Amino acid sequence: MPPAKSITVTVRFLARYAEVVGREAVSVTASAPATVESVLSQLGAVLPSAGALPPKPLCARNFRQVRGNEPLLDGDELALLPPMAGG
Amino acid sequence: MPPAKSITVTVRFLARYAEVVGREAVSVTASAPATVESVLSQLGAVLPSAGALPPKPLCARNFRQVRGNEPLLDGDELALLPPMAGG
Amino acid sequence: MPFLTEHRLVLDDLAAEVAAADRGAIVTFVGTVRDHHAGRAVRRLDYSAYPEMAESECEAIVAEARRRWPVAVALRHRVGQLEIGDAAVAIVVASAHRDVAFEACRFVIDEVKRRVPIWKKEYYADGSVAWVDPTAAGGTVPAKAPDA
Amino acid sequence: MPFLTEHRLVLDDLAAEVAAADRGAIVTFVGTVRDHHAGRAVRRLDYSAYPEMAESECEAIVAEARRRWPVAVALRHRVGQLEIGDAAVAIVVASAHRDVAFEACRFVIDEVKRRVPIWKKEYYADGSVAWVDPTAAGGTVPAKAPDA
Repeated sequence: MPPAKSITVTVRFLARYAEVVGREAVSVTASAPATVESVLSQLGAVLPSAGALPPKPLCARNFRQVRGNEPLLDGDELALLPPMAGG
Repeated sequence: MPPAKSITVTVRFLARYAEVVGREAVSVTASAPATVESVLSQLGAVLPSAGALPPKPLCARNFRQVRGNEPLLDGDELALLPPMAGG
Repeated sequence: MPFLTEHRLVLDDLAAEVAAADRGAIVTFVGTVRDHHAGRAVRRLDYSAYPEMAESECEAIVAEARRRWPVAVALRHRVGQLEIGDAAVAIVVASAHRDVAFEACRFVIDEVKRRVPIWKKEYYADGSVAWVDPTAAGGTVPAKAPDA
Repeated sequence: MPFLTEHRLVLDDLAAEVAAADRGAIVTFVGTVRDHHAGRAVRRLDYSAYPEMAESECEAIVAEARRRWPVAVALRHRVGQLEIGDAAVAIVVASAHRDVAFEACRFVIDEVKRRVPIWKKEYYADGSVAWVDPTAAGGTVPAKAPDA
């Protein structure tokens, strides 16, 4: 089987970011190989309200915090996290 | 009124020291001016079992820890304290 | 999902989880909801989490504490609506030695604040609402009104 | 004489003494009776104090903590007969900031151990009895038998 030419990831918006974009998640299809940054750069086209988010938000891939150059695979969950305020 | 020629203090034995000397307190009359050390040095004459105590125990005068050269006045309570083990 | 809870935190229950006859030192930390934040009177708070990640981060923090020190650790964080004075987070660390218990407890609360994805929305006495954001000027960012 | 007590220590009661809506960080220390000491199996302990001095030292320690840090402090120490697992000492420190609460709690337990005149007599599984003495080789000094 040849490598997939594109991947689909679920982008999840947490807390304040869900308020900003008006929803909790969106499905984004991006060309492979994809990274956190490449998916983020395509987010505005899928969901214009995401333009109001900070350009480099804290991100988690499959529930672990990652940097912008982290590769993403088909089926991943990419979460955008406002600065944490627990405790 | 001339200064008193002697003072009487209560010497109190705490915890293990009470076990060692076989009682909890003894009254000691010492010549004035007196210090913790001068009273301790007369203790063996009043209470022979006190000879089994350490020569320089932790001492408190009227419920405050003091050194050997602390002056004692008539009516004071001098307590001999084993090393503390609270908490 | 044992670390996040919508129920009131009871310190004695957590302590019972880590108590053992050879652990003589127990240090706990409880963070409660304050009535003021950045000079504004707070009425209540909503705590929300990214639950799957919050659970796995809490688990990792506890595991790391146990790797670094000879301790047992219990940790709980509230989510949902909290009132002033409610405990939002509770940590109980038990060890044979108090040095270690203090260090590990401090480590756990610092890490919880640093990396567990939990957020709070504050409802003020004047009717306004804001998200707590330690990186923002003033410590908050305005939120949509509660009914919006 | 509020610092020494013959009654079971209840952390929640102590916490209630220092809780306040502007104190969001609560750090507690509890020291419990361990089942072993210096390699010997312990059955129970008797805690005794020089009560007047213990009370005044506890008061001084709490006053000093409050002078050094913006904290509220509750402190209790058990005296009398304790069983394995019983809390012998409990400290609750509340503050607006967790740094300060941790520091002050640590200070209070260290000072209690250093200067409050309290002693413990350990009753071992083998029937022997000893006074705990941190300055002695082995950590204890033999005591008279319980019935002597």
